[in-house]
Amino acid sequence: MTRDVAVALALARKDALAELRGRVATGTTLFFGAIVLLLFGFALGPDARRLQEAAPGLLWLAIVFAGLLAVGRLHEAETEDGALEQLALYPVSRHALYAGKALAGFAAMLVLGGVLLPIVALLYRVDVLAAVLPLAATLVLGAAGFAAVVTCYAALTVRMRSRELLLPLLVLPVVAPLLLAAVKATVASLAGDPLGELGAWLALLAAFAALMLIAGAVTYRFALDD
Amino acid sequence: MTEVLTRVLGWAGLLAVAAATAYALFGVPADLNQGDAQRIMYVHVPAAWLAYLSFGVTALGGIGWLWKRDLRFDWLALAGAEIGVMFTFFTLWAGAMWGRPVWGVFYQWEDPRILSTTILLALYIGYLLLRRLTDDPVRRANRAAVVGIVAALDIPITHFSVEWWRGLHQGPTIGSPERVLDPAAPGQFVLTLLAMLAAFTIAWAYLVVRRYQLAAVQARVDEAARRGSLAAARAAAEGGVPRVVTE
Amino acid sequence: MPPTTIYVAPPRRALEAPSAAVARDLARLFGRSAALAGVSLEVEPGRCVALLGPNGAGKTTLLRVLATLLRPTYGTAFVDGLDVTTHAGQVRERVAFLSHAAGLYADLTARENLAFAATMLGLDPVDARQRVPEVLEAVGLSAAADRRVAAFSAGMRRRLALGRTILGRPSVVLLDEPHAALDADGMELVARLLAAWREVGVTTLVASHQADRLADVIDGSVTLERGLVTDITGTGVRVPSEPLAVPVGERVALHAAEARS
Amino acid sequence: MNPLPFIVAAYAVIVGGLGAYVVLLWRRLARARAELDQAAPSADPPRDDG
Repeated sequence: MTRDVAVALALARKDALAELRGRVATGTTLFFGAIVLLLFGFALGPDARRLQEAAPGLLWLAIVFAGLLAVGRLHEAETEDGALEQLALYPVSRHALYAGKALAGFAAMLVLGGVLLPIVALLYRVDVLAAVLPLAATLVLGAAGFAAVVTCYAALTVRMRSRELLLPLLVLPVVAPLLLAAVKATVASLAGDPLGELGAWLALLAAFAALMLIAGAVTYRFALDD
Repeated sequence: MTEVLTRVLGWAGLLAVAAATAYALFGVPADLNQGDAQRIMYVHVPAAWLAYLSFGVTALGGIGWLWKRDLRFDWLALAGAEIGVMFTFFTLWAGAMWGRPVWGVFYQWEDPRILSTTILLALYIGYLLLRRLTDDPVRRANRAAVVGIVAALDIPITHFSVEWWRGLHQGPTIGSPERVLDPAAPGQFVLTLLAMLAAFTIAWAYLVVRRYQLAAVQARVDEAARRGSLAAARAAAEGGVPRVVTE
Repeated sequence: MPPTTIYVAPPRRALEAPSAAVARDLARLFGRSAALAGVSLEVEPGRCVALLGPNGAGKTTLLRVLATLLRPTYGTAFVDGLDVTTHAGQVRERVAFLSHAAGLYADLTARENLAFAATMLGLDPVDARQRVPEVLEAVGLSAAADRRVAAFSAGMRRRLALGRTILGRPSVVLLDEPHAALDADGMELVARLLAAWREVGVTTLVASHQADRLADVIDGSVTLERGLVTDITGTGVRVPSEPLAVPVGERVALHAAEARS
Repeated sequence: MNPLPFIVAAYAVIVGGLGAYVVLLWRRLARARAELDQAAPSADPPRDDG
């Protein structure tokens, strides 16, 4: 068990280090997320009120799209020099590998959300400072659930030729409830939770994350080893 | 023997669906509130039930494969997914046909069921697509099982989220599909629905058996082809002198 | 002048089965093409055996099956008596595999790469701190230890990957074309490594299409052609003694008889 | 609104779809079985005529 924790942490730390050094994925996906947010603004027109109303949905769409690239990238990086093969060869439990990869994905999602949220605040003139705590809770739970699903599916598709297409296609329907709950929680947070429904949405996000983490941990070895 | 039973099942399904459909269309009287449109519910509800049943089969097939490593479970999972996608489409189609005259729209965003059913369709179309991308049976079964299990877990969460999304404090939509199963509904309506459910379930069972058989035969074709190419490779490698490959 | 001997830790666990590696009628198909068409061989523990043959003969596929990376389509493979498909986890505890690709992280330094591998291989952190510089020294990369692998030449990557195989304490080492991209010093390094492994009782299986490079260090060799064993020479490797489900053919049996006599 | 066209459309697509799927399954099954009959002999050992 302690060995599993050490393995998971080492793997996540390695991914973080490589990301910080390389800065390819983080930089690109952040830029991609920002561009998406800007384009949503164009698509919806200059009406400030409409943008404010749409902001939570657009924020989470941007997080989901950019997050697919960021978390998928963590597995893709392993294939560049055949590292995934070595990873599969280490005498470590597949649960630990999943935990490490999911942890790295979770961290990437947090960075993504942490950067895109202020961008939304600036672009769409949304006051996020008043609701920092509930927004942070939403982001943390949403990021956990998202990373749990994408990590598992990325291992599944990483060796396939059409992975760039297949990964979003498989993941997006699965994370539909997460998107829904996260948007609703964000709306509730920003409005000061007038209906008292924030807790229910956060609970749903937590349930999603917990269920998908378990499913991912159980099935990851079948996704990783062919 | 199996073939005889399968045929009996097929005939039973055909007769049952024909009889129940005829009764649902011409026998049972129209609903007081919704009029004849209510008749669509008699195919809509069985389609939805069978879609869920199919995806249950897919999830169980996936679990069975990962557990027992027996490819027959994977064939069953495939049968469930393919037939489930068809019934999910039927569910949406019947829902749209019912929604237009009753609600005035084909696609009612406020209705949670329509949304979650659409997501369901997307989930399992992805599953079928994934299966097409590899022809190694073990690899395909592994990948499909992962997706089939995750998708099945996703169904209840999707259901709840969409239900709450419509409004946490709002009562059920008036004229919702439950109307036919309402205890207050006349017994004749309930009986018609139950008959349709039973008839379509028999037909469904026949489809599952046949689809499973198809997967089994295709697996044997693939296996024969693999054995053939292995024998050919050996013959070529042995300097053109064919070697006997015995089992 | 590099040192003439190299320290290699003895295997973590001694092999328990009478053979280090066994393949029985091993076949692997990719689509409709057979990379292995029915290979049967048995490698004795502690030996150094060369796997020879032209490109596309199935050498890499055989090594990958033994390393648990590829599932056999037909037949079985065992490492230390453990079936590679059903006991993959236990096989991984015994095997080190040098693949074509170095499997390194370009954004990490050589030292960080080895430190990561040490954690994954289950080395104690204190041991790892001592062992990693030792290994870097052994493969001649001490001077480049804190440079990122992205800046390494193909030969340096190969050395680092070789270093990873001695970082853990495997009982069976599978090397796929270890000489590729190496200079004269590097080739010397491979030779010394092979000698050191034999010294401590590690079984090595080396795939190469340059038989002459290995002539001095190997006990025996197997030649593969088009996915079948065509020749077995020397000691340490033979056709499995137990009867086979699918006979490989008299030709192999004949070679095996020659090898034994 | 007259629901009749919608009822017809709903039943036609579902009952028709089921029928079409059954026919499709039969044809795929027949083809696969024919393929199997064809493939099975080639899996047998090739004749050695010397």
